[in-house]
Amino acid sequence: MHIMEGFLPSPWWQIWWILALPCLIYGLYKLKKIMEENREVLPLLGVAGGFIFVLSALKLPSVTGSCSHPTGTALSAITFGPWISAVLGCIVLLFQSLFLAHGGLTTLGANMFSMAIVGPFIGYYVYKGLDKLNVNFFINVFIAAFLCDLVTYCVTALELALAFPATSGGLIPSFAAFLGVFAVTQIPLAIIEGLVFVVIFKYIVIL
Amino acid sequence: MNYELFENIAQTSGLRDVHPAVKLILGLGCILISVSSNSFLTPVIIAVSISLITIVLGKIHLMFYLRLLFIPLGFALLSVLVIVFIRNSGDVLFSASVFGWLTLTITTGSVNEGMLILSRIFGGMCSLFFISLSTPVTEIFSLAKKCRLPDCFIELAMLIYRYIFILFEQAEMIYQAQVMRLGYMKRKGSVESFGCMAGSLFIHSWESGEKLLGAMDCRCYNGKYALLGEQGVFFGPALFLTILFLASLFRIMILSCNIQLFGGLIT
Amino acid sequence: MNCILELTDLEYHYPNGPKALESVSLRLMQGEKIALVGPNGAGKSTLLLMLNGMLRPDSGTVRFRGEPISYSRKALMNLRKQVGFVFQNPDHQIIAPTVFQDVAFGPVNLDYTEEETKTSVDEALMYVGLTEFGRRPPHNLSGGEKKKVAMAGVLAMNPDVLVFDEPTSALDPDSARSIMELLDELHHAGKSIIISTHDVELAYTWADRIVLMDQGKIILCSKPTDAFSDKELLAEAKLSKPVLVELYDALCELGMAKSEKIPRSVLDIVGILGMEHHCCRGCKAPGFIVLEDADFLNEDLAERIVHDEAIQIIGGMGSVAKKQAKDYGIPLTYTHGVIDKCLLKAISGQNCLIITSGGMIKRVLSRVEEFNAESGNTIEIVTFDNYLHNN
Amino acid sequence: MNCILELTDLEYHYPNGPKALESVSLRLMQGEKIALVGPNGAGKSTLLLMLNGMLRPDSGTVRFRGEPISYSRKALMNLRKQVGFVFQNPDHQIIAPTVFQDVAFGPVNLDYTEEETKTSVDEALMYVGLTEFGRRPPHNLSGGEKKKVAMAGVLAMNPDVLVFDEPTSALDPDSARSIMELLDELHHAGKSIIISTHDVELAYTWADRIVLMDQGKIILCSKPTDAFSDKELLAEAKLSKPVLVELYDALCELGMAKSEKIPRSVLDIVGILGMEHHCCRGCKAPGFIVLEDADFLNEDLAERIVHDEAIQIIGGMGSVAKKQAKDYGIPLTYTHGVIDKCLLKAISGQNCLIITSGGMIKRVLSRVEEFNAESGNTIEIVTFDNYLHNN
Repeated sequence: MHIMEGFLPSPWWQIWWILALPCLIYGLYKLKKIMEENREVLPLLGVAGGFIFVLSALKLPSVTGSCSHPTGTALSAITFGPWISAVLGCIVLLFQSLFLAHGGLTTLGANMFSMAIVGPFIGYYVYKGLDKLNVNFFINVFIAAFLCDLVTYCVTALELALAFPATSGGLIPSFAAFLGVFAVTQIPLAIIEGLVFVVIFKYIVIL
Repeated sequence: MNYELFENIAQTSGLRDVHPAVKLILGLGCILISVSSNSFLTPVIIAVSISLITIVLGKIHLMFYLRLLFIPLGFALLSVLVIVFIRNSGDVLFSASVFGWLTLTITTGSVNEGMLILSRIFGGMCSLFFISLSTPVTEIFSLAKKCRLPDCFIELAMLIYRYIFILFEQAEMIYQAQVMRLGYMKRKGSVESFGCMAGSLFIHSWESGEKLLGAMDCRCYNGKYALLGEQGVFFGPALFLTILFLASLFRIMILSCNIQLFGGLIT
Repeated sequence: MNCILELTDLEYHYPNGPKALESVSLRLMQGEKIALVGPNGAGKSTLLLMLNGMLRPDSGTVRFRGEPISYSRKALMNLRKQVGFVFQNPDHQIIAPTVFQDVAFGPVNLDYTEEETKTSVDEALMYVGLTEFGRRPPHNLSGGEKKKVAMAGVLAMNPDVLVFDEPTSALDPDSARSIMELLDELHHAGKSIIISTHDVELAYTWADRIVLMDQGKIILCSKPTDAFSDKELLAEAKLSKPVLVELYDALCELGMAKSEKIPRSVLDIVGILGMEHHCCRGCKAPGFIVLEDADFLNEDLAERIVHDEAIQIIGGMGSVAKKQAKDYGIPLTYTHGVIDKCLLKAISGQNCLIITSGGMIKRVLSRVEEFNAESGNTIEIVTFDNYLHNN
Repeated sequence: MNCILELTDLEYHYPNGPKALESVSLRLMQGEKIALVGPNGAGKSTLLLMLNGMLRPDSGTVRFRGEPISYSRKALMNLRKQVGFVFQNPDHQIIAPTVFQDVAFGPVNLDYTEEETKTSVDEALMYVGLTEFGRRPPHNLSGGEKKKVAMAGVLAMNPDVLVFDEPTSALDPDSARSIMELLDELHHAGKSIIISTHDVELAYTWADRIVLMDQGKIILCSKPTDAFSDKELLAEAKLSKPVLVELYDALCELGMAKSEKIPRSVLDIVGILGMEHHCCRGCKAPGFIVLEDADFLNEDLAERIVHDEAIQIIGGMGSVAKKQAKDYGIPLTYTHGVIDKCLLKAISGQNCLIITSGGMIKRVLSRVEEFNAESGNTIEIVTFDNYLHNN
């Protein structure tokens, strides 16, 4: 779920940019270090980024309405770790806003924070944690991808609620309202994304 | 599937030869004024004027552009609806009780705010469309390089850019092949089909990545990538007009900051 | 003959693109082989995608068995079951992790029972000669094998019309030949086939009708010999003449050939030159051609074939014949272009045996008859039974 | 002639795979054109990847200009600058978001200055005829254009040896022809070229030497006419004879041709048949061929060429000649296979003009001389200056 251009008023869009930037910069620092050790990683990251974009640009079956599509970031989180995912996610989000009008430039900070930072972090650590607990690989992938999506959606709702708290009751009712309105599309979407990733990983494992 | 990436249109835009910096200043300037505006008036003016620039100067089909405006509609309407119901202030215009426990109220203040947000979204989106439809990302790369963004960031972005198009074509082919063999016809199995496509695409991508590495090596890859090609000509009058345009919008924004649908200020 | 697919005045342009098709009209008859020929970007693939409703024309109608296509979900499903489409690049079509699963994709979507699915997949795999490949993952098959899997995937739905986009592109000559033979066999089994290609030589020898395309328009639709002798049209479509036509033209210009019949094969050229120079006919006693139905082949007959010294050349046509020959240990001299090659050998005095089956037997008879009539030769065809009696 | 690349007893197998190369030895001479021919999976690509050190053989040595390759990073970089490799699929090779950036990739990594980079990129783009494409993104180019960009990317590094993996695969005939002409031009400019292909006809007419490969082994390495007349070897490599060779064999078998020289073009066949039947020589007065150096072309000459009624056919060879002809408004009858086509026209009594430049002038002279000697014709070549004087 992307926040559209123009939706977040000042100072909120600036705040999210300021929160997202350090993560991006640290990600870039990490990326640079990895590339110095092993330059072969660049082409693979490039292709992975392309893959995430394309995946997110394809409309999922059976979810109608709105611009709902998989975030795809779970994939990079599991394979490359959360910091690199922040960089990849940032580039992909930028291209999404420019090529598909999904998201925007002022709201890029907020979208980055939810989709390229918090989501992948949760996905990654859940995946690592469950992996340690010897949970079945595919169930693990499902949960990680599902949570990655779900958390992204919750954070987005929170971002919206912070910018527009309810006149009566403040943050909580507003958060609930945004959460509820988008639940119709986002929860099925998260489940489907989880399933899709299971199929993808099944495919990869078989080959 | 039939996706139309804006990039392809930008490559043939009527504004292709204007220096990308001018276009970015115009687009970003409009976005910022739009977001900062306190009245719905300025964003609406921006939406209309920048759309005209995109359509007339950029030579974009009118019908195509109108269809684009539907993209933000779903998100915008839902979110604005929430705002209209939860941000009450001023006189009550409408109130109804649903399910017995939930009372939905609309007030002049909330309508004003909803209007404002909606207009900002359209002002912002139209400005974003302007950038997307007139400035190829290939030129933004050059600009980014001049702005001293880190090399590894730009290089990665360029590679992703290239692969977006390659993989898109493949995804489209695979999807078509599945449809021809009656995939996606029923809900049951659609997710499976989609997963299969994504998985197969992933394998393709991975192989491409490995081949790419070889191709780069074949051409003496030494850790260097970015190099600027020719740029659009820097056109002084265009910059002047842009700044004039932005300045007048800024003026309008300040003058119109108190204009609301139902009078009254947003606090 | 019935008209299976009929396109009338199709116009199409891709969103924000230039026109891809311009007033295109075409009829595909039951049991016909059509080749669309033209340079890249001529609109060949776009036209093919119209045939099974993947693209919807801006204007004009597509009729299937006389009925205009309705683009409802259900109608499309029915249409696509009957008009099978094989992609240029099998990598885009084959996506399941095993060959069996991939071929079963269509049948499963058609709600076949497990039993039916298995039968149709097995049949399709047998047809393309990959019976033992069912459990293998497709990604380490060769290019030709992948193409065959892609074909099997479509055949498993048992369509009436087969559409092939560049069936031989990127294949080595051997794989390309075996794909083209499969197409021939499917044709003999009664399917209507339409292919797109930019291989002029291939289209020239294979198709019943050639459709020349350029810049979204059909610039010619006629018999191969007519299509490829029009120099201006070929230049317009940026194609070159098939080598044999070029040679023939050069010979005509020099006064070395006069026959009205444009050659379609090496055999035809030899015939033309022979007629002209009165050298081929009569200077050697021609051999004869023995015809054997592969379905009646047995060990005893095979034994006799192998040891018969009067027969120098053995050709096998079709997958059944080749399989039989292999099983009974009959060494095949030719496995492709069999009729023409045997005729060539026959006129130079050698005796040939052709093993084939089904509809292809008729094909042999008619081709030999036609050749005799045209070239003035008298190559005899005898069935194997008669041959055995006479010896 | 110097030996540029020499492979001795190469053995290679992919990790976990079967043997891909088995005792492969091959020498590539300065200025030679070699074609590797064989079915898919014969090891052609593997062999090519050895040439610039992309793969390292399990055993055996690769020598470049007499020195064994060292696989250090720096040595490899130096090698790859001199041995340019063009991939089969340009999508795998084109990396950057614009044509200019992509072609500049090699030069930039070779630490050329910005000035040098720009010059070499411009030159390379001019060479392939894509000067105005610099700012375009590669994804909306056609297949042939992409291939040319990939070539330009390699040419910008100015290598001595060019390696092409399947240069014409998946291209339509027109694009394939223009790629092959580029190869010819590069060859005339002194580059050594090695290509892999499974297009028998292409290899037959283009190469100086044919290397037949099958199952990782080189099974034959000889002149095209020898390579493609060995029936058993061809069958082993699952290839078929080129059409012209097949025709020639049939004619020989029927006693209609006896010449010892196996034909490589339609012209050769016509020559052979003409010799045999004493019909082509003498029955018409042959025309002549006028040769004009494209570098000396000017408006005045162009004017005279266009209006000269004695010249019926005009052919242009090479990118310079074609560009000049276009600039001066000279209509070209032939733009490919020019010499042979003009010779064919000349023996049937028409006069031709060939516009070309550089090393290709010599090519025309030697080909005509060779043809005259072989066929007994007496086609005259005059330079344009002489032609003007005589008229």
